[in-house]
Amino acid sequence: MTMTDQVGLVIIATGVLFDLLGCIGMVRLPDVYNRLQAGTKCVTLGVCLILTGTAVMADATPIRLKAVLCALFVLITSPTAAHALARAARVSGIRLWEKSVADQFARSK
Amino acid sequence: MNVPRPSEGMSLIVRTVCGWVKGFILLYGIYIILYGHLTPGGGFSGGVIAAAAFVLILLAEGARSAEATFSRQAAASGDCLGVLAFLALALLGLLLAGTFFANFWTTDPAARFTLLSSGMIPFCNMGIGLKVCCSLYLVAVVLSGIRQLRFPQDTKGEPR
Amino acid sequence: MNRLILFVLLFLFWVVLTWTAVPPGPAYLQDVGAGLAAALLVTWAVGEKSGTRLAPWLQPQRYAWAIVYFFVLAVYVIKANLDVAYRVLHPAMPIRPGIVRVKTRLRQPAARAALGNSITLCPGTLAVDIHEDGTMMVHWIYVRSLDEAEAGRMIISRFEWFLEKILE
Amino acid sequence: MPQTAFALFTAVLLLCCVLCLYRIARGPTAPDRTVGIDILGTVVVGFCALLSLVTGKDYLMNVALVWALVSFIGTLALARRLEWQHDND
Repeated sequence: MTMTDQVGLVIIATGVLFDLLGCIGMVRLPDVYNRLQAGTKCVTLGVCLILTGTAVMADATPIRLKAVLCALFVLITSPTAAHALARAARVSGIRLWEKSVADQFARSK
Repeated sequence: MNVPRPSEGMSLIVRTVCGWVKGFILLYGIYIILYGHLTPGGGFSGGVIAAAAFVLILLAEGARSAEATFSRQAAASGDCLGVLAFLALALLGLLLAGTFFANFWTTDPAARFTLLSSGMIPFCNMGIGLKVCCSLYLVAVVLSGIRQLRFPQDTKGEPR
Repeated sequence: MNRLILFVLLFLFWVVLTWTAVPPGPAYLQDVGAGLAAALLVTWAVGEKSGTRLAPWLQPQRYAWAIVYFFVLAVYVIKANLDVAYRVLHPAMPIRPGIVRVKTRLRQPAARAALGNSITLCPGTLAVDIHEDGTMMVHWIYVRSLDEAEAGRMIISRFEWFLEKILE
Repeated sequence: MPQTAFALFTAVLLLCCVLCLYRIARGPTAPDRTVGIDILGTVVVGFCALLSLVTGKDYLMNVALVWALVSFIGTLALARRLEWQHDND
């Protein structure tokens, strides 16, 4: 087991750990917006770390390049999907958690 | 309340990100179609991905922008053209090599694992890909409930 | 101009996709030719005629700032994850959520989209909506200020400064 | 040693999938379920990457890319449907 393999394993382990944290947050937190926060942040970073670890550990160049491309794609699209979902939820009238302190939402146009 | 129409898009962030990624998705679909004989994939899956690019435009930028990018007329023509190209290749096989779907353009066996190493298969894949892309886009258009948006030749007033 | 930029980027993407494990031989010319044709087709199909100017793409300092921004963002993302981990694993769940309103001074759609995605990834905030005049609705997991200017200072100022240099 | 580590990673990712499925099955409102679907799609991308690393096949990275893409478009479609459903009622 070489040095790069060890580094890659550590990166992948961190990513998997963050994935798990995000999923726990998605189950524990009280309303859609909080769940979206925990889920999106942790799972995006987790998957990007898994893909980076794959790029570090893989022995074939195509796998590395595609892993980097995939990480970039997830990094761009995952927050966008979260934003679209949050907006759709708020527009369709899902209330915030009852202990929320503010709701200054106003619809555009 | 201001009712959004299907012809409008989603919020600014989604529209901008869609503008960034749509070309790459379409190119990725074409890559899957062209390399169908070397890697898993091929006409159908590549066509689905290419259609996904147009469906993304339909969702994020709205029906009007989708119509300007890829009109339903063009999609219908492409649909037919894909099938006809596929059939024409099959009939050419019948004419030139004696069997329906015969691979009449044989290439050098030494040049394996390159783009032009399998005769007519990539061209068949292109036909299937065009067909699948256009059909799935039309399916998405019909399902998205923008039937109110009329074809140019039968519209009387401003399209909804 | 817009189409030229798109074409170059698409062709680079194609080269990355068709990268082979072995050094490319003469058959690689087929791949390059197919890539040129496909990139042309895609540029024709989805490229927009107007919009982007070429000049900003040729200023190297923007790329330098983009790289710096990437690392700054990485630090914030890791902080955000530790923050979420703390809030999720704490038995009492110290959250105080709410949707607050902030105002950005960025004008370009690309800069606004990048700002929205950045604040979705940074600690405790999630972009919910953005209006024409630059008003953003942000869901904040632990609201510390309801004032528009102060919340703006806490949430978006740190990114605005970079994005103005990169994308405006 | 790497084999054990990969088995462990797979187990943890499966646990993540189960948590997402719990949210999809339980979630009181439609957006809750959609959040579950979105996160599940992103987790599966990581799964594909691990699989590609273990087997050394580069086409599994294609699967990961396509999965990320389709999950994104699916989430957008669901979000858009939620918006319309409210407005057309």
